[in-house]
Formats: sequence, C-alpha cells, structure tokens
Amino acid sequence: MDALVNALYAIPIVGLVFQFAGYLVAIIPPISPIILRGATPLALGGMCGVVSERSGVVNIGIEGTMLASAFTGWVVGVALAPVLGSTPIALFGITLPLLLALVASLLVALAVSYLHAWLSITVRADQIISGTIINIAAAGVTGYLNTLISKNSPTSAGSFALFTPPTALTNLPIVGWLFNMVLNQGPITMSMLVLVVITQVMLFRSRWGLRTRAVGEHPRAAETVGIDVIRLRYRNVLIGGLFAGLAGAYLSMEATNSFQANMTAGRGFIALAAMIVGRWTPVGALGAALLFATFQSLGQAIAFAPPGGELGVLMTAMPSQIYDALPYLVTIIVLAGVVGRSIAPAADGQPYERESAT
Amino acid sequence: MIRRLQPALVALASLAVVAGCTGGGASPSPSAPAATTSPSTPASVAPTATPAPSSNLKIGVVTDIGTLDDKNFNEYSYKGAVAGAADIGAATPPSIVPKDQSEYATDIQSFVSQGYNIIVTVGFNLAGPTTTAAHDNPNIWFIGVDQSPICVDTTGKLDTTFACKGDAKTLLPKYISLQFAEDQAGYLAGIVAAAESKTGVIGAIGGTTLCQPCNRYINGYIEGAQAQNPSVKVKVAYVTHDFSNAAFNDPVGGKNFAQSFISTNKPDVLFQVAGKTGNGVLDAACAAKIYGIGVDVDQYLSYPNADPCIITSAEKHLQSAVESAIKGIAAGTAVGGDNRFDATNDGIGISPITNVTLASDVQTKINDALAAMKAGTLNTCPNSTCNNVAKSTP
Amino acid sequence: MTPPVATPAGRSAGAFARAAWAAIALPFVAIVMALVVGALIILVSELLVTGRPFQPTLPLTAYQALFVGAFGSFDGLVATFVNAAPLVLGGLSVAIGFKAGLFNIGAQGQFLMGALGSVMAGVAVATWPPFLAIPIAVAAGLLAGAIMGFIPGILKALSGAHEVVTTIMLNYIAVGVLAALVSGPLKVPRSPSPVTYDVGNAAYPIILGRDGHLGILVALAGVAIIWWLLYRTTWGFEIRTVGANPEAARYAGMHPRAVIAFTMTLCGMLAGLAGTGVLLGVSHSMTSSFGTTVGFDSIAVALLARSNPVGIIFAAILFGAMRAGAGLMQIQAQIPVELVDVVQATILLFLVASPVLRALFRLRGVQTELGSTDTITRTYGGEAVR
Amino acid sequence: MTHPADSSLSPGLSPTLAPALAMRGITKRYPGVVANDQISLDVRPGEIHALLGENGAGKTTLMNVLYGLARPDEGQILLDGQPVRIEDPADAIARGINMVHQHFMLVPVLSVAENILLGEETMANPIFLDRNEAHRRIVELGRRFGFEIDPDVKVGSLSVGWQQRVEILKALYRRARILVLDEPTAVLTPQETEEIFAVLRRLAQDGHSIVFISHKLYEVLEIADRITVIRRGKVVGERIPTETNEDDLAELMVGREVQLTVDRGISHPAGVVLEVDGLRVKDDRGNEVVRGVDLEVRAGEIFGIAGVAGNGQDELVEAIVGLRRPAGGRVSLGGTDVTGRSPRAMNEAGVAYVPADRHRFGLVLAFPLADNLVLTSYYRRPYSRGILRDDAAILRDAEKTIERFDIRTPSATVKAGTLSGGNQQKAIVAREFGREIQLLVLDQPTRGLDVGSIEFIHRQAIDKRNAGTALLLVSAELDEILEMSDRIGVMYRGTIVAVMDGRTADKNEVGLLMATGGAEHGADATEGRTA
Repeated sequence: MDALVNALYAIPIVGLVFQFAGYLVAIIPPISPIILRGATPLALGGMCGVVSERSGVVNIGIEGTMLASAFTGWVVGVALAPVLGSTPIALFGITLPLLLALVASLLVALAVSYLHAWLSITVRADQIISGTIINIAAAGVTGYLNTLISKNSPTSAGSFALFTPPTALTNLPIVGWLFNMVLNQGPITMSMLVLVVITQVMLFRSRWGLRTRAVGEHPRAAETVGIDVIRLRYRNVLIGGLFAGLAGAYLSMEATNSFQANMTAGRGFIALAAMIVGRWTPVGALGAALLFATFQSLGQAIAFAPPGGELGVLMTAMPSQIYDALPYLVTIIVLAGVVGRSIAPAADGQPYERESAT
Repeated sequence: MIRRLQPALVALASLAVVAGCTGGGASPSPSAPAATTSPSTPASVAPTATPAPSSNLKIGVVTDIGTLDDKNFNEYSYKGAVAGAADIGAATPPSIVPKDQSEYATDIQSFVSQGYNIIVTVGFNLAGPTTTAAHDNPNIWFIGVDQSPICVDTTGKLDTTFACKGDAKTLLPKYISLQFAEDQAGYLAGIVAAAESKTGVIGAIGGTTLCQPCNRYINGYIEGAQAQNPSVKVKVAYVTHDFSNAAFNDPVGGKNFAQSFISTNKPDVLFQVAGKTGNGVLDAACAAKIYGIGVDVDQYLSYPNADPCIITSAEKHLQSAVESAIKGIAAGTAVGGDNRFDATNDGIGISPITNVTLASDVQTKINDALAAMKAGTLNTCPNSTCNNVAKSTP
Repeated sequence: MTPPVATPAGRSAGAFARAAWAAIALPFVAIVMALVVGALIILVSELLVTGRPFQPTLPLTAYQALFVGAFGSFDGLVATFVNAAPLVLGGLSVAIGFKAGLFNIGAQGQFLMGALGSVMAGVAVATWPPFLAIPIAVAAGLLAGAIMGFIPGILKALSGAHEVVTTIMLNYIAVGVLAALVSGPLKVPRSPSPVTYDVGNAAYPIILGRDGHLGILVALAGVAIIWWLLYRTTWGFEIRTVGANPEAARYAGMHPRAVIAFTMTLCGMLAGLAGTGVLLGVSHSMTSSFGTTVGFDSIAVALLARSNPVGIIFAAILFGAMRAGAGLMQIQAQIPVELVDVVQATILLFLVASPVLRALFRLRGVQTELGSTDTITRTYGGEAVR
Repeated sequence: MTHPADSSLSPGLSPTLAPALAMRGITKRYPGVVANDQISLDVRPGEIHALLGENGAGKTTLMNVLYGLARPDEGQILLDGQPVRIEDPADAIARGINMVHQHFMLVPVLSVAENILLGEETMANPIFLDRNEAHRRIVELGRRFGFEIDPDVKVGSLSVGWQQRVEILKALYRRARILVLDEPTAVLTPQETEEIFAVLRRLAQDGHSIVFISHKLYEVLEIADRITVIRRGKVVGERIPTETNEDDLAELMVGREVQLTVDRGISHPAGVVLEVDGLRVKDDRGNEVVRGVDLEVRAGEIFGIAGVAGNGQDELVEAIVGLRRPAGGRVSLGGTDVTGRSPRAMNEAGVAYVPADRHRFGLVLAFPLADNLVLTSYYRRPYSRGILRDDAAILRDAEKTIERFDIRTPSATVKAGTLSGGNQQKAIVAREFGREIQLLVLDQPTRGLDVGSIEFIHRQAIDKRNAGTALLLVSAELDEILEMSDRIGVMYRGTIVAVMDGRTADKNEVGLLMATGGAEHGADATEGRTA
C-alpha cells in the first residue's frame, strides 16, 4: 500500500496531483470541525438571504444584522452575568445570562430586520439602499457604543461550550472524523445544520414554502389566490433576521466570548455570495459556505503545516498571500465557471404594491 | 442596565490598567493588583486619591487605523497618555482614530492647529507623517510609538529612501520614538513555554507577517525555548499576510485558525502575538486544554476569558513607556530620538506565572536571563535577524 | 410617478425658488433629522455608558466641532475638499454602475488597485519632470483600476457571474495583492516596516492652501466628463438603456454584454482614479495598511445623490466634511468617530423613508424618490444577459 | 361561508331564486377617471353571463371590485341576496368567487399541482402539503371536465390553452360557485375555444355561475345566456343572444357604427423580400422550437403567421430580426444572405420590428418619449455625430413624429411609461414605420389595445403594404390574421404546416391546423406540452 502510494507520488507532474490528494486526505479530517465552524455564520447568513429573497426581498443588510446581534449578545451577557451568576445549567455550558443574551440578540436582529422590512415592503424603498443603511448604521452604532463601553474594559458572560462526542464514535475508522466534525461543536453550529435541513424541507414541502416561492416569483398571482403578500414578506424577512441574528450570536457567544468593532469582518457579504452560489437554497448556501470555509482552512493549513515532498517545496515557494486569497478566488471561479448563471427569484428586489389597497 | 454595572466595570478597568503597570516578570507578586490601584483610568472615572499637580500642557493622541480598544498599540499607548496626563496634572488627552492612511497627516495637523504641546502618534505606519510634522513644528513634542529608526535626511526632513543620513536626535530634538525589545520578552516567555511543555512541541501564532514587533516576539520566543530545551520543536504560523481585519481584529477567525493549528501541529503551549485575533487563539488554547501565553500586557488580567489556561504573558510596557515619556517632557528630562525600552530600563518583562508552578531551576533561569539582558551579555536578536518573519524550527 | 410637467417658456423667480426648494427640501430635512438622532444617541449613551458627568450640551459641542473642523477655517475647508475628492470619484464609480443596472460593491478593491498602480508607476518615474511623471502615474492608476473593473465586467458578460459576488471577492483579493507587493518587491529595502518609495515628482501639486492638491480638480473634471458621457453621448445612452431595460437595448441593436463589460471597466477606472488621487495627493507612498473606507462610503454617496453626477459633488462634500470635522469632534467632545457613520446612515434612512418625512413635514410637491429604483435592483440575481 | 363539499357541483341543488351574484350601483373612481359608474349586474345560478366592452371600458375594474382587488367607492355586492363586503381575494375565494385573469396568474417555475394548491393547500398535517391527495383530486377534477393533466409538469412549459385549463382547475379546486373569466379566449385557437366553451357549459349545468368577459362579439353570442354591455364605465345595455346580432352589439359597445373589418383592398405583390429557408432556432432552454421553417414574403403583401402562442413564432421572429442566432437554415433579405446578423445590421438593412411585448422590448419606460423614438436610430445622423448626441435634432424630429402619428402626450420629454398603452404602441409604430423599410415584422401588434388604436395600427400597416413594403404579421388572434393577411401560414410545433390565400382561408380550417398541425401531424389535440 505504502509502496503504491510512493510510486504514485513519484510520477513527474501527475505525481503532484496524487501528492495533493494525499495531503487532503491527511489534513481534512483534523481540521474538519474547524471548517464547519467557519461555515456556520456564512450558512446562517446565507439562509437569512434565502428566506428573505425567496419571498422577493433583497437583503444585503445581513452583515449589519449580524453585527447588531453579535454586539447585543455580548453586551447583554456582560450586563447580566454579574447579576445572575454564571453557573452552567445544562449541556453546552449554557448559563442563564447566556440564554437571555441569546434571546436579546435575536430580538435585536428581529428589530433590525423589521426596519428593513418596513423600508423595503411598506415604504417600498429600494431594497439595496435599505440594506446599505442597515450595514452602515449597525457598524456605526455598535462601533460607537463599543468604544464607549470598552473604555471600561468589560469582559463577557462566557460562551457556549463545545459538545464532546464519545471517543468510541470519533475513533471509528474512515467515518469517525465525520462524527467529530458534526458533533464536536457548540449549540449554534449544531442548530445551524438542523435548521438548514428544516428550512430546505419547509421551503419545498410546506405550505409556507410554497407560498414563499410563489410570492418571490409572481406576487400578484399569489395575491389573487388570497395570499397576503405583504404579511408573508414581513414574516420572511423577520425569519431571515432570526437566522442572521443567530449568525451574529454565534460570533460573539459561541465562536468567541467577546465583541470587537466590525467583528463580522465581511462575513455577511460572503454569506450573500454563498446564497447566490448556492442558488437561493438553504442546502446550496451551506454547500457554498462549506466550500469557502474549506478553502480558507486549507489555505491556512498549507501555511502552517505544508505537505512534504516536491509539493511542499512548490507550495511554500509561492507568495503566502495566495493562500489567503484562495477562498475568494475559488468562489469567483465556482460562480463563473461551474455554477454559471444563478437566476434570482423573478420578483426579487421589486417592491410590491397591493392592488386591494386602492 | 449598563449603568448598574458600573462599579464592576470600573473595577475591571482598574485591574486591566494595573496589568500594564506591574513590574517586570522576574518578580511575580500575585497579591499586588488590588493594593496598588493606579490612578490611570480616564480621569473622571478614576478615584483621584492623591491631589495631582496641575499642568497646562495639552496632550493629544493619534492612533493607527482600527479602534481605540484594540488590546494592542492603540489601546495601551492611549492609556499611557492618559496616565501620563494624570501624573502631570494635564487634562485627559483626546484621541483621534483615523479612518485611513490618508488621514494621518491631517489628524496630526488638527492637534497642531489646536495648539497642542505633546502629540502621541501610534504605530510605525505613522512614522512618515510624524517625522514631517516634527520637522514643520519644532516647538511641539512628538512621541512616536514603534517608529524607530527615525529616518531623516541632513536637513531634518523625512527620508523616504531610508538612507537616514541625518541625525534625528539633533535635527528633530523633540521627536521621541519609543521602541521595544519584544524579542527579550519573547525570550523569557519561550523559557516558560519550553519548561512547561510535556510533549516538546510548542507553538506561536502571529497576526501578520508584516508586523515586525510580532516577528521580534516570536523569534525571541524561539531563542528562549531552545535555550531552555535545545530539542524543543517550535511551530510558528501567521494568521494572515496582509493588513486585513483578519490580522488583529478577528477573534473568530483567530480561534478557528488556532484550532486548525492545534489539531495539526499538536503543541501543548501556544503563544499568541495577534492582538484581538490572538484572544481567539487563547480561547482555542483553553478549549483544547493546552497552555496559552499572552502578549503585550498581563492577559490573565486583561483577558479573563483565558484565565483557565494562561500561564504567563510576554509584556512590553508600552503604557508606562508613553507615561514616562510624558512625565519626562513635563520634567524637562526627555531626550529626543530613538528611545529603546528593554530589560535594562524595565521596558519589557513577563507576567506573574499562573495555573502552573515553575520549577525553581526554571525560575532561576529566567532571573539569570533577565540579568544577562540587563548586563548586555545576552543578545536575543543576533544581527537583527529577529525582525524577519519567524519560521517553525525544523 | 411624477405628473408630466408642461414647461412654460419663462419661469418666475418664485417658481425657481420653489423648484430649488423642491430639489433640496428633502435632503435638508433629512440631514437635520439625522443630526437630531445623532444628538439623542450621544445623550443616551452618555447617560448609560461612560459615567462622565452628564453634559446636556455635549451634542452641540460635538456638532460645533464637526462644523468648525470642516468649514470653520480655510485649512478645514480645504481638508473637506480633499476628503470629498475621492468620494466624488468613488461615488461616480458606483453611480455609473447603477445607471447600467450593475451594483459595484468593488469600488474598494478598485480604489486599492488604482493607488497601487499609481505608486508603482510613480516611484518608477519619481525623478522625471512632473508634466511627464504625473500623467504616467495617473494613467497607471487608471489602468490598474480598469483591470480590476474589467474582471467582474467580463465575467458577468460571459458567464453571468453576479457582480455583487465577484466584486466582494475581488475586494479581499486586492488587499492580498497590495500586501504581497508592498511587503515584497515594492518595499524600500532598508525600511524596517513595509513601505514603498515616495512618488516624488509624480505627486499631485498643491493648488489650494496647505494640503489642497490637484485631485480636487481631477474629481470635478471627472464629474463633468461623466455627466457629459452619460447624457450627451451615445455611449451614455447605451449605458442608461442597458440599465433601464437590457432587452430593449438588445432590440435597439446595442450589445448589452459589451456595454456591461465597458461600464464595469469605467467603474474601475473611476474608483482607481480615486485611489490614485489619495496616493499622489496625500500619502505619496504606500504602507501595507493602505486601506480606506472610501470604497464603501462611495456607495452611500451615490445613493444619497440619486446617482446624479452633479448631486454626487454635494453628497461627497457632505461626507467629506464629516470626515474632515471628525478629528476636531474627537478632540473637543471626545465623541467616538463612529458617530459620523451613524449620522450618515440616518440621513440615508430618512431619505429612503421620504414618504414618511413628507407626510410629517407637509412637504408638498417635493421630489421624493431616492435614486432610480428601477435601475438599481433590477438586474439583481443575474437576470439573463444575452 | 361554508358549503358542503360537492353540492355546488351538483345540478339543480340551488334552491334560492335570488341571483347568485348581484352588483348594485358600483362606482369606482381612480385619479382622473371614473372606471365604473353606477354599474349593476345580475348573475343567476347556472347562468353564463357575458360582460361585453372595449378595452378600457371598465370590465376588469368591475371584476377586481368583485374579487376584492379594488374597493368600490359606492355600491353594493349581494351574494344569494345577502349583501357582502369583499375585503380581499382571500375573502372572495372563501365566498366561492374565483377569477381567471386575462394575464394568467400562474407561477411559471412552479408545477401544475403547486399552482393549483397555492393559497388553498391540501395539507397532510399542519405543516406539510399532502401532495398525493392533491394530485389525486387534480387528476379527478380534470377528468370530470374532460381532460387529463400531469400535476407535476412545470406550468411554464405548458401551452397557453393548457395554462387556461390550469386556471380553471384552480378555480374548481377551490369549489368556486361564481367563476369570472377575463378574456379567456384571447390567445386560443377556435378549437381550443370550443373546448373551453364545452368545459364552461358543463360548469354552468353543474350550477356554477359564470361571468364571461370579452370584446369578441361572436363569442359572446355563442356562449352567453345574457349579455351586459358596458362603455366608458357605464352599463349601456343588456341583451339576450337570441334577440340581438353583432352589429347591434358593436354599436352599443363602441358608441358609433363601426366597420368591423378593415378594408384592406387588393395586394399587388412584387419581388420576394424575405426568404426563410429551413430555419431552425432554439429557445432559451436550448430546445429546438423552430424546426425547419420555409417561407417567403413579397414586397407589397402581408404574410400572416397563425398559430397558438408557444409554437415557435416568437423565436422565428427573433431569428429573422437578429435577436436570436439561428441553429441552422438561412434568412435572406432582398437576395442577400443575412443569417445571424445583429439586430442593428438588420435594422440598417431596412427591417423594422414591432415586438410582441412592448414593455420588455419596445420601450424604455423610464426614458423620455423622444429618446424612445430614436431607440433604434440614436447612433446615426442626424441624431448624433460620432459619439455625440444631438438633442435638438432628436427633440425636433420627435415633435414632428408625435404630430404625424397623433401620439397623445403632453410633450416629447414625458417619460414613455406615463403614456397609455395605445399611445405607447403608437410610439413604437411611429418609430418603426416612419422610415424607409423593406420588411416590417409585426408581432402581436394590437394585443391589449382599444378599438381605436387597433384600427389605427391596422390602417398604418395596410398603408405600408400598399406603399410596397413586405409585412410579416404574427398574431395569436386568428381574427386579426384573417382580417389582415394576404397570405396565411399556419405554424404548428416549429414548422409552417400550411400556406393559404388570405381571402379564401376558412377560419375553422385554419383553426384546426393551428390546433393539430393537420392530419399528417396527428390529431393530438389534447397533448399538453408544446415544446
């Protein structure tokens, strides 16, 4: 077996491909839980886009919504922890302040989404402008308050803890790392996986999903069969807001237990890209998010644990910035080449004027 | 809601500030913090225990791009300026956080035109604009953090080719540049890391390869570790290679990066040199149940999230350096040009050991190293190679 | 829906005043309202967070400093213009994209590449006479920006890859390219930190006060050229037609794909020129942290100006003034700089909610629509371009 | 409102004598117009009641009032004698009122079943749809009214006739008692129309009340039990088909005596202008929808292409004018091969084109009228030199054109979107007719226009023909084809299955060809998919 592998590796040029494949097999399992963690905020943000845009409301305010909820989760946790104590009450290191902070962050995400919904549905403003406002305002307000608060250097209420899967499961040959990838995670990451599946099924199998898709494609047709387009759009933007809020909470309450100005660092925009590359489906968005996160982790792994042999020589000779840019490059290539045209829901971005209102 | 928490927040703030003021790492004194609360929080908050002298010097701070609370240059330089102002009885210094590189000069100019006497500029990216401003305004004191060497031509103007023919000390006598021997602090941390490692593999994560102080920390760390245990393996990685958010402002990314790093390289001690991104690195270390080493200040105090696993921090006394520079200016003892802060003037050190108990021989080793640095017999940066990007040991 | 206006031959002064009010009433009210909101935020946050003694006049102090910093002195005014110049060009970049139905979030990356191009060329010709060096450096910036715009343009034209995604990704890639070059081949060898050489004679000359550089005029010229291009040439007509109705453009014998690629390239050139201006006019050399928010602020500028080239001048001056005054505001009131973002967002918010504003302030007969809704989001999601 | 599951479908179970639907004194005002002025209408159970009127007479507004899409300013609606307020479509549906809109309210990317279920979902549990049950009911309902349909087919891939059936199924699925059909036959072949009529008659026998909106006189006479005629928002008469005739109705409807057919005179065809040879064209999805079309159009004649919408006419036309690259075959113009030339090249070669969808292709609604008038010639002198536009010349010519073609607009600088549909179409016609051309391609040139505009456009077209231009007319309205064409080609599934003389062509024969493609293509009239 080893001899075979070595023989394959030794083939000129083509051997590099085998070496790379061998490197992937070796490197992916240990970093797979990290890949999933990297994908979590992107997938959740992407789902925010999916449910909102499937009903015809463009949402580029994902970044701002995430930021607002990340800030809220952190600040409420900070405020409550000294009052309510921080004894874990259940699995995942959940404490009462953490739980309340999560609720608060989701509420703020709802409020921000409500603003977007009001502007783009009721006021019928341009939805891209509305989203841009949310992004600027969220960055401004959270940055402003954070600067004021952090003059006093508060800490945090802690964060959700990772679940430790039984080693019997993770040590299984061949598939053990997959269990590790999925189970060695915190509550928000795990819920993300569940939510993606639920949303996917709901979108294509439930009444809500059918109505959502119809409203996003042909709102007038939906209205003529008695569907309240305005209400459905509101509801979907708000549901989307919950997803974005969860993504924000993930950043400040599960991935870390702190908040920094602009800590979303563009993840909301990448989530938007994931949604488009994933063709406006939850599973697609998760796939795109995983792809992005994989190449990000891979690029980093190459930097600190380069493969051996000729491949390693080749890879370490390249400017390291290439690996930083890898996920972005791959996203462009996938969008331009493999996925081709992603067609948005037909009524996406178009304000709807109710006929019966007149 | 937040108001009710103020006592708690203030207490925490004081703790964080103390972190910067406690002395060198050689004399761990865990009982110190509560006792010696320093009056260096923003003036209106801090309990002003001692009647301060008064001064009409106006002090202003221009930070680098980013935020004032970056747990790095910006934050501790500013805190130093606040402390210095409090010491000499001047008003609490205002600060400007530029939005981009093109604003450096105008922001400095804002203070100049408002008649400020001491302007603190933070970070090597401001070296050029500060040099120019110092040349144009010879009556104003400038304190530049990490801007050495001050590079001027023979007329005292900024030399963009870095030929550095002019003598900054005489041409720009009121421009003080503070530089730190991060390599020495890293060296001390390296001794601790190697001593506490059971597997013989330790790690360090830097924010970006473009940050020279980061390189000095890590190279010193490698030297120190190998001095303690010649067979130790030091794994080094940088989160990114540019100045994007990922370098110093993305704890989420830092945590993910560190988790990958830990799962592939399996170190059992991890040194972070990446600002807030590095706080994520410490989180990862704690989550993986390995030891973490903080940077710049005593992170056991400044970043309590990492308290379960942090064993020490490599410190540079940025805050006290800025503070003493201001005091020096007020007292008339300040000297322009490059001011180096290292072991000899207590400019660097390591924090009190926590979570582990050092073997006595290790403690001795640290004390010896520190003494040798002070004596100038231990060079932790041979031929200035410590400025280069650090690499994992083979 | 604006009712068709019959245009009588001569207009009275009163009618003109009414028309002028109609055009500016809404932005004016929005700005005032945004300042009020900003003031409330300052007061509330002072109460809740900082623990300083409560100063009810703090918002006034802050706004006064903001205003004085931006307009209170000649140097301040020049600083406002210097800050506005790249926003004008960036705003044009985003606006012309909107006109063609493209959402150029990539102004940021194009800005960086434009600056990088001009520093590379500028350093190379630093000792040449200025009348040669400046045009060469500017041309290099334009070219670099153009390439950065052409890539998403041609990708959209050929494969339909959505420009929102490609330009966002290219922004990140630009940061990496910049870092690789500035810390690598462009770095001054003896410098302790990554920085390029000075552009020397390629720097924009100072034409106004202490810091007012040629870039201010370049920006104004950019407005004139873009206005002329959009409304006085067939190319502009094609751009606008493709944006308003790509199918009709095809029917009319235009080539939407070519127009899209061309327009994105033009977007890139404009944003690149903005970067060139900052580099040649202000920083003269590049550090590896060269990066700004110009690219993102430009989106807000274009939206505020309803993509109108002349409106962009005023929007950019407003935003430029806030940047110029922010320094003094931080000095005198110690208000975090992010307040400026809050105020900017709130201005946009009130403009977008203009029907509400109009009802509140009984502004009748006032122009209300913000931007041409039709052409901004129409092509979202990659409507098939053939 | 509740009604037992299938009682409404059983004949003779409606005990009430009151009209199933009564609308009393309905008035609906929009800014500047009174769309409905004191309109009253009674519809009895089991009755097919026709609402006859020109485009813009207020028929659709009245039905929107009934359907809760518009709120009346005055008046009352009674169902079974009980006054009701209909708040929105959901309310209307709950009361058993259903509407088949002129522009189908179907979501093309959803399947037949999904479209039918939408808004009235059959649920397996409170969350998920019960697809099996829904499929069963849809198939059963279809069978009951004489057709079979696959519930899983995407609606976008169905022919118009089948989409019409889906719309009717949608209403039946909701157990509609009152069914409103707005211009249901506009795009159907006579045969398809007959089939739909048969369905409607069965529905009426079942006790459904049907409101049939139309402006086609003969159809109304054929299907309706009673006819209410409205003009300019007012009821101008009520008739029983057996006691009236087309002329009487036409006069009522238009308010003056109208010439029902344009006198097209005699054509004097000259040399061949357009020659299409074995042309094959693919649609956006890559299916070959034009499969070897041969035709020629001579100078001075109108060649009409009849066919059910979706048989490849659009793609054929787009290929001829250069908007779509042919997959094979040849197009020549005046003897020159112009296959695959760009729209601009075709335009310059003297081809003018009035597209079917004027909002999509013909106009840029956000632009001033003047700009729209030069949409295809803006780049030429006198409108521009090099890349420089000459706005003065554009405006000057625009004003001339506006006068010449009688476009009703306040000025040339008004946005095209603010004009009425008829005037928008006039603007396109003015642009395309107002220059030297060899070939004029008209795709559905009068769809949705009022009688006056239709007359105007038909007359302009005939003038062009008489001046020696070759005209290619595509229309899904067989009447228009028969009225205008000197020669008629029938298009079926991507080929021209027959060419006949326009004067002698028999309507039923053409209709049969449209529906079946003739005997040699097999009489698969009930086949659902066309592509």
